[in-house]
Amino acid sequence: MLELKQVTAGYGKIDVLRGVSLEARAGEITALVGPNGAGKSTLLRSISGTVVSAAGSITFKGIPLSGRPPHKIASMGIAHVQEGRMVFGSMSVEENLLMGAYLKDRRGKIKESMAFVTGLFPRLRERMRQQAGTLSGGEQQMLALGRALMMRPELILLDEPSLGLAPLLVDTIYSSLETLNREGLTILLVEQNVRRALTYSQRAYVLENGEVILQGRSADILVDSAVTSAYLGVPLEGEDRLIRQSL
Amino acid sequence: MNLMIIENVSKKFGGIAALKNLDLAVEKGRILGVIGPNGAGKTTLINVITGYEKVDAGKINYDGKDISKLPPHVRARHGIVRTFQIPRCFAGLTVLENIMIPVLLRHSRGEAERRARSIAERMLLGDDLHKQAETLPVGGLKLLELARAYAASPRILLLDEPMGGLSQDRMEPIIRLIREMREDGLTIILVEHVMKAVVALADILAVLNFGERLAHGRPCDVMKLKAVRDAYLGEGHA
Amino acid sequence: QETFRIGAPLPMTGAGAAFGEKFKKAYTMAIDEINAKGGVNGRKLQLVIDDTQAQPPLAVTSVKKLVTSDNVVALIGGWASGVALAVAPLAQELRTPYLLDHPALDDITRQGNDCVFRLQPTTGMYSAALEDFLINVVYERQKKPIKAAYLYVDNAFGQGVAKYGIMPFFKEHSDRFVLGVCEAYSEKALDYKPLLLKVKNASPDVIIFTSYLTDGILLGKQAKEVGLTAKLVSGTGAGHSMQDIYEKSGGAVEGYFSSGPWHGDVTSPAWKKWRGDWEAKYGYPPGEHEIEGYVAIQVLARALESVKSRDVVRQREELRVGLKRTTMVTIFGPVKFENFDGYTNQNRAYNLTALGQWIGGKLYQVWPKRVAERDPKY
Amino acid sequence: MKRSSHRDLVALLLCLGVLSLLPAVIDTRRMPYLFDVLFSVNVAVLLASSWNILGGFAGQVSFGHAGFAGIGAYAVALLPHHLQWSPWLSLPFAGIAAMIAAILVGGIAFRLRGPYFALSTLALAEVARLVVEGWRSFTEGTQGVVIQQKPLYLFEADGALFYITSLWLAGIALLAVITIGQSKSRYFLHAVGESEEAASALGVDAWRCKMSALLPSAFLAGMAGGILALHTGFLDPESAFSISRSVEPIILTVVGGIGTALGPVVGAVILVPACEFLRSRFPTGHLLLYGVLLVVFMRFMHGGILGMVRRKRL
Amino acid sequence: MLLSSLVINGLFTGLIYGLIAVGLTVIFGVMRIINMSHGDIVMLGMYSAWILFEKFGVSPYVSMFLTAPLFFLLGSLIYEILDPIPLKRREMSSLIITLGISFVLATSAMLIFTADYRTVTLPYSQRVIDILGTRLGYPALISSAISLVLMCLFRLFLSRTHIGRAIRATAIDRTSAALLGVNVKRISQATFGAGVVLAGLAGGVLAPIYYVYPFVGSNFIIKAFAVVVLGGMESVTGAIAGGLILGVAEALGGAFLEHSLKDIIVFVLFLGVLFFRPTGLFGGRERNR
Ligand SMILES: Nc1ncnc2c1ncn2[C@@H]1O[C@H](COP(=O)(O)OP(=O)(O)OP(=O)(O)O)[C@@H](O)[C@H]1O
Ligand SMILES: Nc1ncnc2c1ncn2[C@@H]1O[C@H](COP(=O)(O)OP(=O)(O)OP(=O)(O)O)[C@@H](O)[C@H]1O
Ligand SMILES: [Mg+2]
Ligand SMILES: [Mg+2]
Repeated sequence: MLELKQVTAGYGKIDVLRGVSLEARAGEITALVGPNGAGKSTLLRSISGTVVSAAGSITFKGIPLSGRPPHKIASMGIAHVQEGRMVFGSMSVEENLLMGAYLKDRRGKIKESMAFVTGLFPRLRERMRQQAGTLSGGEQQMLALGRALMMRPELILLDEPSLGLAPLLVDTIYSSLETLNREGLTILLVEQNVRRALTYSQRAYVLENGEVILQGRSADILVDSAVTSAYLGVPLEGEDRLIRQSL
Repeated sequence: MNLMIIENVSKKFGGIAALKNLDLAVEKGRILGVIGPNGAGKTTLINVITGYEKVDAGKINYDGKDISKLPPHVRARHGIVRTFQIPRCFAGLTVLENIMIPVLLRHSRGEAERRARSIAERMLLGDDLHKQAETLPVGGLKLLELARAYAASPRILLLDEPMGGLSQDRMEPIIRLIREMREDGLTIILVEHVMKAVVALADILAVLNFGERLAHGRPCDVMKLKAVRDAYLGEGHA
Repeated sequence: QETFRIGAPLPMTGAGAAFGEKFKKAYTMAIDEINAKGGVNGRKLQLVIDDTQAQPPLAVTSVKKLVTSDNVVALIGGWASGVALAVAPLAQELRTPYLLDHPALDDITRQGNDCVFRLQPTTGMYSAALEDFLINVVYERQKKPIKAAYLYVDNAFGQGVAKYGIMPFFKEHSDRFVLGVCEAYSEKALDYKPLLLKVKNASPDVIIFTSYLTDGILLGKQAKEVGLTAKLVSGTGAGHSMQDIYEKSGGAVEGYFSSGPWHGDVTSPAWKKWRGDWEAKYGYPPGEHEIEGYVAIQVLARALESVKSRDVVRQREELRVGLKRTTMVTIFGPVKFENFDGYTNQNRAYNLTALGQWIGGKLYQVWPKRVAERDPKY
Repeated sequence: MKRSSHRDLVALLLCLGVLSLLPAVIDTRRMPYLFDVLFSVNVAVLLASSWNILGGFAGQVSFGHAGFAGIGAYAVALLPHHLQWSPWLSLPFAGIAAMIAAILVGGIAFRLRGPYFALSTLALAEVARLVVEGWRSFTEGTQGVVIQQKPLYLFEADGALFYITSLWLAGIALLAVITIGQSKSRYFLHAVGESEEAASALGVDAWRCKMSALLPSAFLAGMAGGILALHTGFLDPESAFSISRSVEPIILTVVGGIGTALGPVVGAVILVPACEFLRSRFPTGHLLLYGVLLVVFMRFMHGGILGMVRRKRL
Repeated sequence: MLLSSLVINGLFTGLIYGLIAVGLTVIFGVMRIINMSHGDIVMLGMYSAWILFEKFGVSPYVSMFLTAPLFFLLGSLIYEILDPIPLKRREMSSLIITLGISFVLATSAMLIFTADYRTVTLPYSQRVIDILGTRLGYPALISSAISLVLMCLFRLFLSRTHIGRAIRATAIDRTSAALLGVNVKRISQATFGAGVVLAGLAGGVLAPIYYVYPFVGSNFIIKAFAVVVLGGMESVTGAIAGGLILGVAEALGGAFLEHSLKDIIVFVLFLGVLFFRPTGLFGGRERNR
């Protein structure tokens, strides 16, 4: 569905991505992991058009995306949830959600989308009239995600969706993502919680220093011991025991 | 000995009670972990302790004195230093300059630069010293937030989700670093959703829910509680 | 030099630009006429305008440029009193004759500057005819103390009329007149109704305004709107004696009086001819500014006749002496610069003011009796 | 850093010294207009640098510098008016009066951020103007005050004296800018300008920090207003507090390069004579040309002249 | 009696202040551009009303809507100048650019229309209506009513329509808005156009009750700023409230203080409000996190 070939992109003169090729297949969840500063967010940005790629090609359903402004790309059915919860702070929660349905052909289904999103995040329903900027960090994250779902996208780019969310809620979100995915939503997921990302995705890419150093089926990568130690981290002393005790 | 005692603190926003008659205490040289569902009032707690929000009722005792009337910068000078959940770097300054700001309050420029450099090294920011802060990725910003707060010579450090967004290769050294800080006598209040870090760091754990204290005690005890699991952890959290 | 250059620091841009434009037209017309007749002593006159934006600090720079870089033989105009207050001492310092044709604040010719001349009456004189009318007609008819209200624009001109004209009058005649509401108002307000309501509330017999044009228009319109009436409403020249105030207020000032400088004998053939020439050239009837500007150039031209030397510094001194000696009669009335009552080089002949009244869209001179075109409607 | 600060200082003094000799070379009496324009440039540098301290270094964009300049001007005008002093002697009081006003302003306006701050300073300047207009018995109101330009001791109050005084005042302003630019407080100012919350979380007293920029800024603006009033010889509220006096330093600084010590100088040296040239050449149309100049300039050089010439931070 | 008259009168004038300020609010709120040429655009609005009235006898209350597209075009053109400037620089650069535009507009008007003062005198200019014992002229009444309607409509437009919400969203965060499918450049341009149209309309309602000359813009710019800040930038409701407060404060101040000092009341009130609500009456507040 989405295909990147040898994409080079960056800010000013500095290239952050250096010849990245990647594919997100229709109906799949594709995970993108890697250390801080690897260029994961930059990659998502170059897909959604907020960073202009310098070389290479990006195609969505066979249509080239390079050179298109972000709003055009959005109207093709690609939603991008940025890192850092960029909600419209001085607008109400409801208005934020309605903004998700800004595109003309999405406006017809506002009611259903709204019901779906508030079903997913009941907290948002309680806070419909609250100013988005006064929500707690996690609430804002829910709103950002909900707003993107209001777009009814075909492909959603998620930049660390679990950041700042309580564990219980992370579970909820991931199971909803799974459901959505089963209903046909294609997902490209950037996540620091590598174990979780690999568990829920079908395919995964590991990005380091702007290059793809590893790719394959998520399940395979999850059991690769080299990757496990580098990206999942060795358990800290006592950690295992504590966690086991607490469960 | 308790360094910070929060007594019966309440804070309302319109109809929403962000904190309700909250009692908490942190012992000197210990790490108090604070967890709780989103919107439970954790950030609000940090805001009232550091003076960014006024309490509606209750007392905040620090080192034997009530500080609830002092403005934020005075509290900071008394050693109560925080980080922000959403990083607030000085966008136009470099990483090094960002860290130098609090040091400059006490030292000459040369000395400040020296100290800032060494802090940056310890906080894994050594390669980014001369980058403009606004160009840092999320992970870098989190580190910068922490480094800057540490540079302000805190006696008690209030960390609002310092680990969120950090990759594994950084989280582990940072956890180690925070432990070292505690060993140097620093008191820490750690608000965090990354359970791995909470478990690894907290001496005492407090769980907030709807602005109230749901549980309090040793992490392993607290995390076993059904109420905590239902409200916060869920089942497969690790 | 083959020409006599005359420097005019004027507001060509900014809020006073309308006035700068009026004087520019007046000067140009007079100079063109003089030059068409061969100039003065065979030398043509040339006008050099510099924009002051009616800001004294800019005017100072302007004048220095006009005097030292453009080598003007005289300065003229200035429009606003504030600017003239800054220009006058500078003209004195640079020993360049400065002929004021409009700035009216008394203080300008009271500083003993022998290079500064003023053609027109001072603010203190504007209300003379009105005062005369108030005592001899209004009071005589009523025979009991008369309640008055006075509103004046808060700038140098308004303050001048208030301080040297209206207020001393009411103080002196406090047995016959009671001045109730007496206020300065800001010139650029959108809404004067609160002020007018306050006046209405005091129900005075006599209302006096000292206004420019725009504020005068709004005051007239809005007085109608709030239903403010009195036995006598009068302006003191400036805005209230300009044709525009009648037309642009939609006739709201019908019946208003206006006490101001005598604009010459408006019935004389010379005046009528000039008025015709002006309308032919510019397409609208001249008002006080146009007459003042036009006459000022004529006065300068007459005085320049006594200038013989070629060196501009000497010329200026000769011109100063020439102005001092000038006695002439213009369409605006007689001109002679005298020292009296603390004034220096002030045209005393203009100590004559007249009271006009707007009747049917025209300002008729109605008082004093000697110069009246018709009887006042009172 | 130490060495560079010495170098800047020496360069500045050298420039001032050389420029001070100008009246010895060119007779001011023969070319008062030239010296008037130079005086205007100096005052513009003074005012713009003063604005730059607050707007460029502390990130607090003020729309109210006319207020400080006006208060300074009135100090110069009223002290001699009421106490029969030499107006020259009252010149320092221009700065002091403005500084006193600044303490009041800071108390009110520093609660506000960004455009709210900017526009509240505009309002404060208006309040100052209205007070001066209303307090007639003390200030002569809208009628204005004439300032007798008595000579200063042995010197005559001529173009040379004004030129040199304004030159050195501008020099002092630059010195202040350079000092601040090379001191620690530069960092604090910048930090507070970017995020007050973050700065105070680290122990920086944002209010005092901003005040430490406002006070010198107000002092210098007061001096600018003072010397300008002295030069004009007449003062009225309309021109003393004219909004264009608030706007001019912003134009000069932004066009020259905001937040750089030389920005205001470059802006003033280019724009003031250009403006004067246009005004004297095209008495009616000059503002049109000036407007076009500004638009074209900023459209293509949005970083200011210095920003284009060299990309130097802070 | 006097008091009620003053208040009613102040409210009506306040509505006009509100309309003058709304355009400024919108442009500031969305673009973070302090449009220094706002007053001059009001001036153009007044001139166009005057011209159409003098030459073709069209009432300003009609012509203001006829010329609205031209003002939209003007606004879009001005935006074209500003658009290429990087966002970070825009705040200061746009200040200078719009100031330059202000000079250009005022001087052009002077060269075209001369510096003379002009007024529009409608056939019913002198007609007066009595509202609760307060006499109000027809033009003042109509102007205020139109202002109120326009502001309310615009407010509804911003809060109830998709485009309106997109305008506000763009104001807050351009990138996020773009990612939701908003063409931010077009929206910004349209918003600037709308702000300029509102200024032009303000000129239309002012024409019958005020006078116009090329530099008249400076007469209301400070007041307009005061209204914008008082209400809280970017809030239309705030602009309405700010205008009303200003109108009433002026009316009372003008009656109980000397008229020329009435503005002291206005500005002291203004500063007082800001002191307690640093982001204006209806301004948004960000929380600390
Ligand atoms: N606006 C910018 N200007 C210049 N450089 C930038 C900018 N944004 C990011 N970078 C640089 O690009 C590199 C990659 O950043 P990116 O945000 O894509 O990383 P990331 O993989 O998402 O990291 P994280 O996990 O911390 O979010 C970093 O080195 C960063 O410094
Ligand atoms: N200014 C405000 N106005 C209204 N509600 C507010 C305000 N500030 C906070 N709240 C509400 O108070 C509650 C507590 O917020 P707080 O930020 O303290 O939560 P938190 O525990 O830090 O959550 P998270 O883990 O998501 O960051 C939230 O429901 C939030 O919406
Ligand atoms: Mg990232
Ligand atoms: Mg929080």
